[in-house]
Amino acid sequence: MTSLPLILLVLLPFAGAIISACLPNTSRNRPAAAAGVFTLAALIIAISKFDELGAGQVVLERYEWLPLFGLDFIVRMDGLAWLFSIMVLGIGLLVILYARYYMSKQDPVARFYAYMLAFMGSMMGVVLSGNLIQLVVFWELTSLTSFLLIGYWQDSNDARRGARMAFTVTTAGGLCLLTGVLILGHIVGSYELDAVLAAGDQIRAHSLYLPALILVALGALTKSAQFPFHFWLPHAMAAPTPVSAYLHSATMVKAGVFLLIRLWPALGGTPEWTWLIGGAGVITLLLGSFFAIFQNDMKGLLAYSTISHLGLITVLLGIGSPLSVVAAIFHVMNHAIFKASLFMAVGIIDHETGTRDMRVLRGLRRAMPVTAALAIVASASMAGVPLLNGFLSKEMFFAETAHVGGTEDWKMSYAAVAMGIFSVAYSLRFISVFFGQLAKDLPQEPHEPVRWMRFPVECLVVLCIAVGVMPERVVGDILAVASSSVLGAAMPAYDLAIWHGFNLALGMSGAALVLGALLYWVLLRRHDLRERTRVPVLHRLKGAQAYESTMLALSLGATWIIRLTGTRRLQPQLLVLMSFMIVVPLLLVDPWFSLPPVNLLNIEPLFAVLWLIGAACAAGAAYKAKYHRLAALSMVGGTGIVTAITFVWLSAPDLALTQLMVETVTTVLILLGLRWLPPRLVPKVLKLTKAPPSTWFRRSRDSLIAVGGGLGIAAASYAVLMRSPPPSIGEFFVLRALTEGGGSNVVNVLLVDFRGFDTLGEVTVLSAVALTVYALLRRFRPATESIAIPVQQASDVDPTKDQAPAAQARHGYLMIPAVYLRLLLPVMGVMAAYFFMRGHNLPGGGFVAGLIFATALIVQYMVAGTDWVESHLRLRPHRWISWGLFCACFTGIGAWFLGYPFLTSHTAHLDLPVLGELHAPSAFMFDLGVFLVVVGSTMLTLVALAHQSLRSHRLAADATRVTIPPAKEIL
Amino acid sequence: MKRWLPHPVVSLLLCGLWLLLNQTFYPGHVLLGALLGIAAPILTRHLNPLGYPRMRAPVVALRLLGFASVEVVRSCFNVSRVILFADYANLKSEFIRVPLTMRDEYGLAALSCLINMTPGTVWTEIQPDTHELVLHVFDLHDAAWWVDTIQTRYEQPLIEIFEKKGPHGDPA
Amino acid sequence: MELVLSLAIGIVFASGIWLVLRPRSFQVLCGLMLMSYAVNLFIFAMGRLWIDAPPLTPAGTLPNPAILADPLPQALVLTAIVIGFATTALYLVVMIGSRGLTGTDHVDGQEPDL
Amino acid sequence: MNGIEHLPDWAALVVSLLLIVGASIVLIGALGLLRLRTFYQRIHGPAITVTIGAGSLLLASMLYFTVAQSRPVVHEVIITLFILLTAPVVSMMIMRAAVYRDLRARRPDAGATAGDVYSIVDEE
Amino acid sequence: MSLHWTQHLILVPVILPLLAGAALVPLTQGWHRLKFWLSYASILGLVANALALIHMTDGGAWQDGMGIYLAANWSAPFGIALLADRLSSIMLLLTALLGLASLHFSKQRWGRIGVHFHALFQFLLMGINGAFLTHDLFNLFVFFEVMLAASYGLVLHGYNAERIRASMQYIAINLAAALLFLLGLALIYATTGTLNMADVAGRVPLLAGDDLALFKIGATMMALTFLTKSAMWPLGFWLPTTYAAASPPVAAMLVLMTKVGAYVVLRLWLLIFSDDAGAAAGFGQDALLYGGMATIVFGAAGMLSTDTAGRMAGYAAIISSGTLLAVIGYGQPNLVTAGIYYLIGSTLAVAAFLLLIELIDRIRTPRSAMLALTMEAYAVEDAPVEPVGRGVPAVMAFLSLAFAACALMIAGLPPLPGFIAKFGMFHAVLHPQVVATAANGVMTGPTTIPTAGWVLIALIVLSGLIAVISMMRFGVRTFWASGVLVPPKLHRTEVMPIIFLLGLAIGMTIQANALFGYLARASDAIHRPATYIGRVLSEPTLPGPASSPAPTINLTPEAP
Amino acid sequence: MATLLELSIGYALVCAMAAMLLCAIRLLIGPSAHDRVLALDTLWMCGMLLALVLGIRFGTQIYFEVAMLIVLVGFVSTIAIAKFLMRGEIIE
Ligand code: NA
Ligand code: NA
Repeated sequence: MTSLPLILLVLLPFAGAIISACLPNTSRNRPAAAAGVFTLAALIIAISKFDELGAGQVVLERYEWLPLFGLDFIVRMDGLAWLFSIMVLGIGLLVILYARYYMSKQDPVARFYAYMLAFMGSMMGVVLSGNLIQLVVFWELTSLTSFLLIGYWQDSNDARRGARMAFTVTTAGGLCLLTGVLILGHIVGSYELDAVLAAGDQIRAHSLYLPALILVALGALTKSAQFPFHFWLPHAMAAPTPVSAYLHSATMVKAGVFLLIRLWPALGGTPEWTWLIGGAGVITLLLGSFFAIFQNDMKGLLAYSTISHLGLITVLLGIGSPLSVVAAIFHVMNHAIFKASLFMAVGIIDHETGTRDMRVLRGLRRAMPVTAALAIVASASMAGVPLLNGFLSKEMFFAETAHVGGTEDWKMSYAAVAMGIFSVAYSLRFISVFFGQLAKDLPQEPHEPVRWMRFPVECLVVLCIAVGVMPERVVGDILAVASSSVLGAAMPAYDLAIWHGFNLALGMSGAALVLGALLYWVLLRRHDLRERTRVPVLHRLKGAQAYESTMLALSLGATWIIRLTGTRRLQPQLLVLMSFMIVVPLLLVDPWFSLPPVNLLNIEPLFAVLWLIGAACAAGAAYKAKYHRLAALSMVGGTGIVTAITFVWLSAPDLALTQLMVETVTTVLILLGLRWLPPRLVPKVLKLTKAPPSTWFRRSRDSLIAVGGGLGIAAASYAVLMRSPPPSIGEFFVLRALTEGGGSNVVNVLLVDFRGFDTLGEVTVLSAVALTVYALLRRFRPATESIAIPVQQASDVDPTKDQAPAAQARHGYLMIPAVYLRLLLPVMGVMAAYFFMRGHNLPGGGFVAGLIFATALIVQYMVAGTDWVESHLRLRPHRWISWGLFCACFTGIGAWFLGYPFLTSHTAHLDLPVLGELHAPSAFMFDLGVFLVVVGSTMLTLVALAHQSLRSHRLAADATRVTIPPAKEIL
Repeated sequence: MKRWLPHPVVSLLLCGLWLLLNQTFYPGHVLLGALLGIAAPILTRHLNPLGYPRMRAPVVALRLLGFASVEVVRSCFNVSRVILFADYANLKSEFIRVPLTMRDEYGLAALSCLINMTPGTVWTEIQPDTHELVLHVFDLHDAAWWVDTIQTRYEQPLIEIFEKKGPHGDPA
Repeated sequence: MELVLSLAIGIVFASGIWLVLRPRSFQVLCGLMLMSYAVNLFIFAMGRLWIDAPPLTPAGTLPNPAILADPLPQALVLTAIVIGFATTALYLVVMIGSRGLTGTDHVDGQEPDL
Repeated sequence: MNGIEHLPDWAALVVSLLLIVGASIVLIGALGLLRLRTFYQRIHGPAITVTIGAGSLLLASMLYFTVAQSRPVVHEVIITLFILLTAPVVSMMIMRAAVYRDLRARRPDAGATAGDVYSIVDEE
Repeated sequence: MSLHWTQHLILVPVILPLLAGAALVPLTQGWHRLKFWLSYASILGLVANALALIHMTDGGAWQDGMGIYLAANWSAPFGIALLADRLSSIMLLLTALLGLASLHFSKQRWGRIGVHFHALFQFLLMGINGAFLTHDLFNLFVFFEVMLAASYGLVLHGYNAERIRASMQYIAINLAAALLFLLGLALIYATTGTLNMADVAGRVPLLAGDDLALFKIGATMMALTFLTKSAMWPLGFWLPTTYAAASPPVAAMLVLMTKVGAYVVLRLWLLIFSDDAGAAAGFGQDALLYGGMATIVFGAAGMLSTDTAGRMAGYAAIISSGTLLAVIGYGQPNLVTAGIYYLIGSTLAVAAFLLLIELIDRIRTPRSAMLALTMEAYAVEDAPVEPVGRGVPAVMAFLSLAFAACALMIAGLPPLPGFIAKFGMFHAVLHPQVVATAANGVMTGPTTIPTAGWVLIALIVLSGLIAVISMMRFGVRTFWASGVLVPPKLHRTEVMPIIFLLGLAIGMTIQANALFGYLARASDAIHRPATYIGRVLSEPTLPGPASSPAPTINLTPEAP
Repeated sequence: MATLLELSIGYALVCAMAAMLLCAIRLLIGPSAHDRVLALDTLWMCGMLLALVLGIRFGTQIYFEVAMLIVLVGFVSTIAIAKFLMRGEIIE
């Protein structure tokens, strides 16, 4: 048995969880059995490990995890871990048994047990973690699994709310803990528990001690439901009672105090520690016990009582003397025992009577005597009645509080006694349900529960008594081993006896008992304790509400931030981008570049005039684009031709050709699209003459940015142009284009050879865009106003009104133009071939040729209409694209077969009889691919657009000629 | 022959265009030009339902071209003079109607080319119901003169060239 | 020449920025077109300005980079023009698609709240 | 400037003449486009640009290169051909568009009704 | 002498999808089955290829873990060089795997509606892969455009008003950004005279004065483009809208595209503005750091402010982008290692979440969503009778488990890789002196951590908390909203990709050490720019049809 | 004579440029859409002639190609706009 690895303690519960989760929803016994078996197995292993821990020994298993960060997965068991393991597994086993009878038939228990065991496994992970990061991992897992457990009855709003609250608080705490642990790791240089525990002095001396302490404390206090984070715990009572019995007695909330005990050697013993931990503990202990008195729900009472008892443990740890640590560990144990049994008792009452409301419940002793006896004993232990375990640790607590303030400061002792009084009072209130006449109007007829449902309670109560009567024999060794594993050499001498003689602690205990009973009596008789719905004085302290408001405020705040610093509109985004373009270089670049002096004599007047035109057109387009689209389009075209002329002037004929072609095709494209835009009326027509101030502001702002951007780019280009160029790779291309690229047009050789890879991407862009356009337009739906036949065509003035497009070309006004334009088709085809063939040596190439070809075709569409052209010519643009891409790709891949990289150009030299030597460069094939793609893409785009008119004509014909009042033609 | 070279003149012209473009008589280019010249009309024949014109009466055509050239130059200087010196307020720019008898599309196209290339006149349209040409004249002095000139000097020769003997080309 | 071209690029770019910041999709389209002119000219200018020096190296001559324009920016501009053409087409189609589906030509696909 | 110095005088003279005439006509045409009163007058301005203006310049170019390169350079003919094929269509399309736009917009002073070929129908 | 065939593997990620796309273009909708399998085969090929590349780069087959492919056989600064190293290889693998999942997901529905989904998808892959591989600035621009052009089409896929509104924004912003890219590129060429990244890096130290200023401006312009793509605040407002609008498989791919921007920044900045860069060293690092931090804040606020799953995923992606940018700006090699790990994990998580959203939406009928909201707002108790747990059908169990896994990964909670990534980053910030090279990173004594480090840690922790709070809020409203849930019908092809992605994430956790080791080597390499400069520029071409063995140019030829 | 030729080339350039400027002014001031189309078409034509003269000035044929292309396709956008003005859509 001893040879079994420790890691099984962690793995077994998880394995059980998985098995349980896989069982069907309807099964009831099998999940419970599985859970029980796995837990029992783990428990037996855990118990068997006790012998190895005898004299402050530590059992350690190391598994490789993240060696890069010096992180091993360490399963580490010492006395403290053993004690907690037993609690987690032992009480877990009892709860599993109990839950088998508690959960109703409708509940899908497989899921319940799966959550339960997953939680158990996480708890075991926390307890057995040998390094702090691993601890945090399991810590967060307990938050997660407890969230699932609390929210198990997901239909209930309370359950959802409670689960969320618990999860948020404990996860937040967990993240604090993570940060704190990181700092500890930073200070110590290791995350391993042993190293951290050994480096206590180093930690406490470090400048980061306080942040680390606060962060770790936040983690522990949230988990243990300490003030001001206590509020989640009562809301977690929406969970099924077995969950409460488990989470809030032995496990979840104990994880917090476990952590404090665990890290006490590393962090404890400073005034900061005392103030922080002790302070929180004292407040919690008083508040919890006070609130508990005034609860009407039995579980609520237990919840606040739990808060208070955890406060007690926290205070003990805050005091931080070795003896108080021992007391804390002892109380952890005792509290787990009596609180678990109490929760289960409440569950039984709830289960058998259908209610937990103490205002309703009465005289249950008559209906369920055994349960009543058990519950009374357990609550007596909770109240600190002698001969029960609760008394022992509470007395140690009183002794410590008396000790801590010395002879002057009694505040702590007063607080302790007050807590004792309150706990007696609420314990009395708790047991009051068993006395008096049996209530009549209960939802169910109460009776004793089934045998095995009560069994866990009986076990625990027996333990209460056993520990209470003979503490040294029952838990002496355990406590000693656990305490010594924390305290090490500082282990104090103590005596676990029922009787220590008449001393101060005993006096405090007695006073608490008497005064507590008195307080209960007074409250009951004088203050209608049973009828109270809220806690006196302190009812304003609503943690849960504060939590909800905080969450709401966070949400609202976030929304506010997003509204303030974000936008969903396009204009502000472009505004940001454009202003960043100006501002960011101004901020980042230092020193700034200098501008060479302007020499006006260097200005070439003709070129200046050329750009006077270009700039005027650009500005004009900017001015006109809103209300006069066609004018703006023409002016953009003006800038375009000036650009083209600039290119040809400045030695870039290829660019000029391309620019011209693109200009033409773009114009056609936009004209095809313009028809679908709504008419926009000038403000004069709408009689809106004055723009509001906001408009003026916007315009000034935008023009400022426009001017800034323009100046910036002008300055940058001037600065570059006036500098001598750096040694550039450009020269290489000039030297090699002919000799090695096989073409005298360097730009073209660049495109198809040196940088053919770019061109391949470029044609892919074209293809992708064409496909997108096609896909989009297939499902295009015009706005209702634009379905109507254009004003121009509906007008009676024009005799063409009722002519079909083909008829217009046959004998309508297009008859004569058609003659010209049809003659042009073969001519343009030859021109396309010309520009294609010469591209490698002179300006031209596949792109320009493709556009010329496409233009020639689109002109035919303009002449005779879509229907006519397509009935006379089957152009399959998709195939053009596909073949083009293949052609380009395979030309590139062809080089592989010759042992060269993709796209390496080869030239076939053919010696033909009449024609002489012919050079057939592979680049030619590549360019052919470009040509095909360009034709295919352009045609696909243009034709897809053109088809929309056709469709809308059909629509308009169907829709009995929608006639929208002709507002105004677009100028 | 007819099947592979349906439009020899057009093919020849296109081949000529090719050689002119490449400014060479290199045999490879001649071959390529010939190929293009033959292929282009065949490939585009479906989109050209009228086919290609058969021009007759080359002498008439040359005479017409000569007359038109003189007219173009003359009109050009007239228009320039008007633009530079005339009093725009008294400029009489008007549309006139010219009844036409010619129906052949190529003939009409040639007419439109002549008219539009002559500064001072712009072809607007042929009114479908009356088959009258609507013309805009920049500086109109005598509408009748224009009607007469166009009908006799332009239309008649064009009818001779394009319309005299039966149909032309092969409609698709 | 340098000064003129720089100023020209600046003005065209500024017009483009102004338009890009406007609310109507057609304005944005024009703006993008103008901006791409400016950017293309800008890239082109990075190879400095050369007159009567197109980067052609006919057979039989010794290519001399010192007297020919830098071909690389030209090649880049060429690719940029093509890509700009494609994206303009796309924007146009999305623009009319948006107008069809949303009923407005506002860039946000909905009229601003007034 | 390549080769200008080597051009024979007669050729230089003729080329200069053609250039001067053609360029002047081009300018005059554009002036007409700017200065004339109505659109229907303005459309006649560019007409001289594309005929005599372009013709002279094309001739000049042809002559210049033929002489300068001592071989027949006649590919300017292509441009001429294209002009012949496109310029008439352009003018008639613009003209017709203008006429019917003005008629539809009922602009009596635009000039479309001059000569009483076209008339503006009043709306009922 | 000829090219070893393995060299061609570097090219395959670009060429294979291109060929597949070309084959897909002419296929009509009737062939959707064939289309799918063609597409699928291509992606499987990409996965295999990426694995092979990882093997080549990390297995010592290639010197310095770098494979260089000289397209068209032109030596480096002149032609276009593709470079596969550990970093690009892992990104290629991520792309292929994500593509596999997205494509698989689209089999049932999205691949069939509309046309050309598959072709555009392949082009998208080509663009992304090309952007990861290329070592040439202009070629990078081209591949960005390929990627964007395809993504425009894909975002519009399944055409509706919302998508087209989003596309308007997405396209306009990206077009404007592309112009900035070109401006920056032009300035870089104007000042350095080259486009090859390694060559640029080699020439930067020689820059001074005005040239340096202009170069920096150029770099800034380019950075603005990349940062727009990676959605740095305030340049990334387009992102949540676009994510929420796009169809799930497309949105999943968009997640990766966002990372491409950050990837390029990482690559370029480490190469060009390294410590060897003289006066330009470390340029803009602070801006990245603070920008990244602001982005985290913005993303976190966004997550908290929204109820829409799609937007939430968008903001999650923004948080992860911000984190990544801040990590790059922080400028510490071992932090970069963790950053890349984080990149991979968060990409998988957000992508899985985006795929999941569609399935979740099927249970979240408008009515149930409304009811869940009102119940919460008015604290309506909807189960007056004895609370009873509800049996969870397998479908719901799957959805909720998958959701929980996504939430944990996005929030960076244990035990999924989100946590390990975050821990790795914290660890790195807190242990600046440890260079994560060896498999056994020994921690040494404490050093002072700059305030920025603490702030970064705090922001990452808080953003994680906020992420988990909002994800939980969403999850509770979705899965625990009572009574109105109808377990939806899920198709196996829709479930598998999600399981696959989550499985990958879990695999990342299990193999964390191996992966971290790999990434540490990758990060180590990209922190040695000199190696890149040396290797790329000295990669020999093949003697042969096009180029002579060693290009020695006489820059001043005799005047004719 | 060479001087005369140079001068006349200069004159031709100035004239062509001035013509472009005048066209641009018409393009800007309109007033009607057809005015603008006409101006744009003439602008293209003048640009073509400018290229031609530049060709003479620099003695290269490169400019010729551009001029040729301007003539060949310049008309397309013009008739497209004209048709748009006439019919409201350019492909029916
Ligand atoms: Na080419
Ligand atoms: Na005329």
